[in-house]
Amino acid sequence: MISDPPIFNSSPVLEGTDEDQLLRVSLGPQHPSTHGVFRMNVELDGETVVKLKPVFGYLHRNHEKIAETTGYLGSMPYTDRLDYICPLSNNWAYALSVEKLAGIEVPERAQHMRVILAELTRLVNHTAFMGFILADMGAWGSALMYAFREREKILDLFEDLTGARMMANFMRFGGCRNDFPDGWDARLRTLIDHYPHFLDEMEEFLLGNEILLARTRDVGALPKESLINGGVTGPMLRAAGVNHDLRKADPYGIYDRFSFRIPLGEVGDCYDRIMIRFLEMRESLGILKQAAAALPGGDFVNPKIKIRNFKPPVGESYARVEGPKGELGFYLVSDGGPNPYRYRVRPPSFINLTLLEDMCLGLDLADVVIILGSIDIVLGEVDR
Amino acid sequence: MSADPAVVLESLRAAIVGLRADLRRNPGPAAQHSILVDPDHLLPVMRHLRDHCGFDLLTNLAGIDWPDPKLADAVAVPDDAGDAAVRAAGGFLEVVYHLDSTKTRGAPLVLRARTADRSDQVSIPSVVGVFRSAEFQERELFDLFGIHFTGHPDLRRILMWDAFEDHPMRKDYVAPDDYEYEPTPHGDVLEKARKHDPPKP
Amino acid sequence: MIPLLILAPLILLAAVGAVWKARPVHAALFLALALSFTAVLYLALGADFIGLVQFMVYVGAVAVLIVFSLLIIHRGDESEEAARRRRALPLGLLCALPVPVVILAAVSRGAPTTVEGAPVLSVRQLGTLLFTTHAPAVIAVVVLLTAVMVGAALLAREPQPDRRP
Amino acid sequence: MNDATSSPKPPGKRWSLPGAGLLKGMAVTGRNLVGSFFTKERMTTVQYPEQRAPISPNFRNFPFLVHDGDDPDAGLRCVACSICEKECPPQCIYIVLERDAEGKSLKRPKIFDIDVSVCMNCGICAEVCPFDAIYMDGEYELSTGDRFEGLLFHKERLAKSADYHMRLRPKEATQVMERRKAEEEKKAAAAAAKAAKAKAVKDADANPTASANPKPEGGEA
Amino acid sequence: MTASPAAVDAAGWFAPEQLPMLPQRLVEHLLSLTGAPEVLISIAGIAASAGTVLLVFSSAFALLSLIERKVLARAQNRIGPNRAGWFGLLQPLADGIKMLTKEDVVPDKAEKFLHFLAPVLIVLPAILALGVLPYGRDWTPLPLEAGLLFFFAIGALTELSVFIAGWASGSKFPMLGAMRAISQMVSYELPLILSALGVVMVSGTLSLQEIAAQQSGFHFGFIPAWNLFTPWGLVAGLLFFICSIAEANRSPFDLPEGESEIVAGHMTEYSGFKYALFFMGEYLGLFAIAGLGITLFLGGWQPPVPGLAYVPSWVWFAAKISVVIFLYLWIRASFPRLRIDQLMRFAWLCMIPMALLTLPAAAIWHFTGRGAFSWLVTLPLLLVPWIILGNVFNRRLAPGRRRYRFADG
Repeated sequence: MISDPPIFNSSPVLEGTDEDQLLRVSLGPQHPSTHGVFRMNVELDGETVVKLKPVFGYLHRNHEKIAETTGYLGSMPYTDRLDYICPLSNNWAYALSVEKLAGIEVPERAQHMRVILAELTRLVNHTAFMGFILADMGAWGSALMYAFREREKILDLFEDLTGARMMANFMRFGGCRNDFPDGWDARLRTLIDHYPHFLDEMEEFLLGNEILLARTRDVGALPKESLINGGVTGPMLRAAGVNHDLRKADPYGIYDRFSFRIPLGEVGDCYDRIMIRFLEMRESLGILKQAAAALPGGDFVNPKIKIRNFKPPVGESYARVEGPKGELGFYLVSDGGPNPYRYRVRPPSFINLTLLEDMCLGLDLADVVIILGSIDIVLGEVDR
Repeated sequence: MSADPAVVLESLRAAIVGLRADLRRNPGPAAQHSILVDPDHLLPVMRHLRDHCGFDLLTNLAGIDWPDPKLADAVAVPDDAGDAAVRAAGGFLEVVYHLDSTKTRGAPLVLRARTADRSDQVSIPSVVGVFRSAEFQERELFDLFGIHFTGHPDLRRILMWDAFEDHPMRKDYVAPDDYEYEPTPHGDVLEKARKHDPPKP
Repeated sequence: MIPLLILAPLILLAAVGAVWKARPVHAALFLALALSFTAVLYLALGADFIGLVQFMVYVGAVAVLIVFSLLIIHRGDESEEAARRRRALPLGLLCALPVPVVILAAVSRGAPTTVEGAPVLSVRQLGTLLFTTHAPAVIAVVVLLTAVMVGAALLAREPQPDRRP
Repeated sequence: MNDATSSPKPPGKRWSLPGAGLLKGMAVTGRNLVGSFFTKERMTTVQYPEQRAPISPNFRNFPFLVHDGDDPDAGLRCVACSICEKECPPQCIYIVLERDAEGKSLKRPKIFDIDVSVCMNCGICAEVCPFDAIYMDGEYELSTGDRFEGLLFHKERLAKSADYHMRLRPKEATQVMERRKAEEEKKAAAAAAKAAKAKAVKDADANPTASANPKPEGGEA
Repeated sequence: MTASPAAVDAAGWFAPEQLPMLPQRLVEHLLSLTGAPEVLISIAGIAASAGTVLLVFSSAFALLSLIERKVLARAQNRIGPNRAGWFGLLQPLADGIKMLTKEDVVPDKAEKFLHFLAPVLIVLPAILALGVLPYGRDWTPLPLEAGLLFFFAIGALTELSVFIAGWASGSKFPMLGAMRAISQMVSYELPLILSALGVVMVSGTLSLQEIAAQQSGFHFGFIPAWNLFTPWGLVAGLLFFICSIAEANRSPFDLPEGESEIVAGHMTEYSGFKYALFFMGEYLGLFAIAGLGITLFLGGWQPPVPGLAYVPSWVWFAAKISVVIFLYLWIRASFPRLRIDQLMRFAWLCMIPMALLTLPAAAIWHFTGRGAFSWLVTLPLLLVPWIILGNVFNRRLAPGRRRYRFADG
């Protein structure tokens, strides 16, 4: 029986601080390391954080209202703009939800293509994360440039396949928009073989570094129960040791055919989160190898589904995908018309921020930056 | 405990005496059936689900605005057996909860709670006391739908700026066109589009 | 003599500034200015070692620490500070009265104003002197200083609540 | 859950030379520093104005209208059916059908504007167009000084020849060409068949008794 | 500097070895021809030698700002500025013009005069400190008898100026930056001076020319007799190098302007040429501290290899200072930043004890005959505590090994 969590009292000022000595600082919305237009009203006693209030809404464009006045297909390019670092996993989550809503089944080749693209997106996201977390710590962009050099190779693959490096708009209801161009899966295999060199180089650069150990050990750790209760999902949750990965917990696509493992940490501080993302990258490479090997022939989209005035039957559906940042879900309610009646996005970055204040209380301003970096938020998804 | 609503409903009825809740069938092929719970019983139901039924992760809160209840009952079909808490003629606001479990595998459990009507009685008890993850999501529903969550520690607008009055996600929301207007033909493209398929009432 | 004529009024001005200024930080900076001018005075008189040590110790350490403590307690309402200063003026003048009297007495009795004949010591000789003939005095000072250091550290360490989770 | 307690590098091992991790970090930057002079694979910088990175054939930027033959106005494939205008998510296409004097549609767009400041080059218009009239362009140097007129592409600027499309995307263009040729033949065959049937009916009128047509002709294809 | 020598050995002036003194001698020679009074000639001579130092080091500052960006770029697989001029050589000029033409914004809550004074006070000590370093065999612009003491005395002024910059800007981030800067500089000045003390003890003098001169000669023919190649000198040199990074506010210790946390620290409210002055102060301070490090531990202008006598001495000084500066750039490209309390703990718990240890080690090394035997005695005395201290420090910081389990259930 978990006792009720410390109900969030609106001003949890730490004991032992007199009011007038506080320094009120607003970190953001225009700040070098808030990963976008995100603002935190921080009250500091000297260097220690006494109170931290996140402020959202700077990038809010009411994506869900736009979806209610656009057709099902028209919303697909908008899902690229949710978490613009991993557009293909957003597309897949939306396509999965519409397929469940309309009962469409997906041919074999498309399922394999989707797994390949989702795991490539996970590599892109975690590689960029390594670069950003080091830049937040002040390593002047060296790790950032190595990470982006490798990320560009994957984005070139996306550009050849979908037409755009990031704004893929590639999944359709029942499969994908077009097939692999010739020579694409050969280049995919060379990328998979070459990627571990980059991972070894980054691990050598990152994990033994005493300064990094000092900066990330025991910073922003929370017990397992309050993380689960706070709705945290994704690498942050697994870093605390909770075995909850949707690819295994609620299998979708054809993940149950591939053998891969879920890395779990122990303490759940920033160091574990970095380490978990490293191990996840290695697992993704394993999945990619198996999926690329088992890629069947056949059509890449379900031919029976027509693109224009697509009207799913009345009903609702909630489908979710294990995105690189956590559980990305789409809840659709259809009233039989061409536009969805209600279109709700379950944003992992937004909900992972619920416990930001609990992690930062009592730590320094420099730790707040690292903790925010380790949560890995993208403002397109937080503000929708 | 498996996420099948029927089984969960039985365990809830056993645990909470005089529970007003019924099973709602999802007509679409997704077949994700849900349990409609009366707002007064929401907190005990949530506490029971978290402590005894193992649903410890509240992943998603979705708000839906139902101006006409018939459409709501078309999407979440009440089976006649249950003592359907049939609404009066007016519309209402609805909150859909998706509860997941980190211990057992499977799809999430779907719960629904409905307000009395769309204008003044729009309050639903806040579940932040039971699931801390609902805190920001409830603030978002308050901001975009106007559903008032009683017992929420810090109910403020989260996405819109504080001076904003209306609730944008309501079906009858009219977007203010007070921003400066750029004279591009795009303007009449919007008019043309509005003629093609006018937004539903 | 010329450097003395130039530097003395400067030191006086800086000292008055240090006393007169309402804002504590300005006062501290004027104090640092006064001390650095005295260091320049030592250098002008050829005592290199003393001048550099004076500059290093006073401006480098004392002034910085005063300023640092001011930075920590950066709340300070300067408004009623000026009023208090008005009331203290007569008392201050009264105490300052004997100083010009002593100076005038010394100058009228023809105290030597020049400085020749003072032994010019090189750093090496100074070092050997300090650690041979005056060794016990140096050791006493060292012990005293360490005691003061340890005392200050203990006093400053008010029980900080360890806030690390 | 098998607890394979293995981790690639046991960080914080029992006795480590302090500072060794830092030196390893410097070794990595050093290797990159030296490597950047030798292994070309590390240096990915493209000096833009002088060198240009080749765009991939599948790259899509703003759309363009395809016209057969060389006269952009006559050979335009677009029949102003405005399906793309309805399907475009941000509503940035604006089509006005050209009608002749007494209002009969000439199956040609009088005005075809794309507001490029709104278009997000998602490619849905190219996907839903049944007449292969609109495809995504590969040209990306479109900067202009004027925010309103400069970013509003009219029909003249959008129209490009079919062989430009062939040069831009050879594989896709050839498929389109074959499909159009196949339709041409089918339509020609249908027209021929219809013409033959009309001739046959005419013959029948000329000599009604000669050959009563055994079975009434179905609607033409 | 002696009065102007007779014209006959004027040929000597142009020898490569005497090149740095050339401007001073020319000015003095010309003035003496015009028959100006003696005092004026000596003042002009000093001004000329000061002018050479300023000219050389401001051009070196311009070059370093370009080379830093080039080296950082290459370490990150980029090319670095190559648009302005040939290979980017005009980039410093371009930066200078940009800085001059940028509008000089002064926040209204700032103390106007102090806000203006701070950048000047940052550049001043760096230039003064440059005057006292021995650049060649017999050329030191300001040959003081207590040169090292002068260097540290002037160095103490930078803390005051950083505080003025931070406090006078009036807004929050500079205040935080000033707090961090002072606490960092004060706590790293101590190990800096302590590690230099070993050299003073062994060479017995405070004058830098003496220290550099004493490090001549070679052991066993090829190891130069620099202070670095002694057991205590190795550790003291390393400590001095680390503390010099902290004094110059550079990479692992660039907390005062940690831009990912407090935007630009005490320099946030500055723009235009005042911002450029801050950078000039930082880079000249870097040259000064690197120059001092070379003089104390790497034998100033002593040649590293016995054979090359004809190479002028100041070339060796330039070569060594560029190697040390390259080390700074390399470190800047590869280390994240420390947190303020770790920084302080590292200074007080790790640097100062080690620095104190080098003093008895130097004494033991001196009294056991400075030969191979003394190596055997002093080296373990220094290395063992380093290992122990390092591991205790690491274990306290990074307790316990982390195990990661894999669940495929």
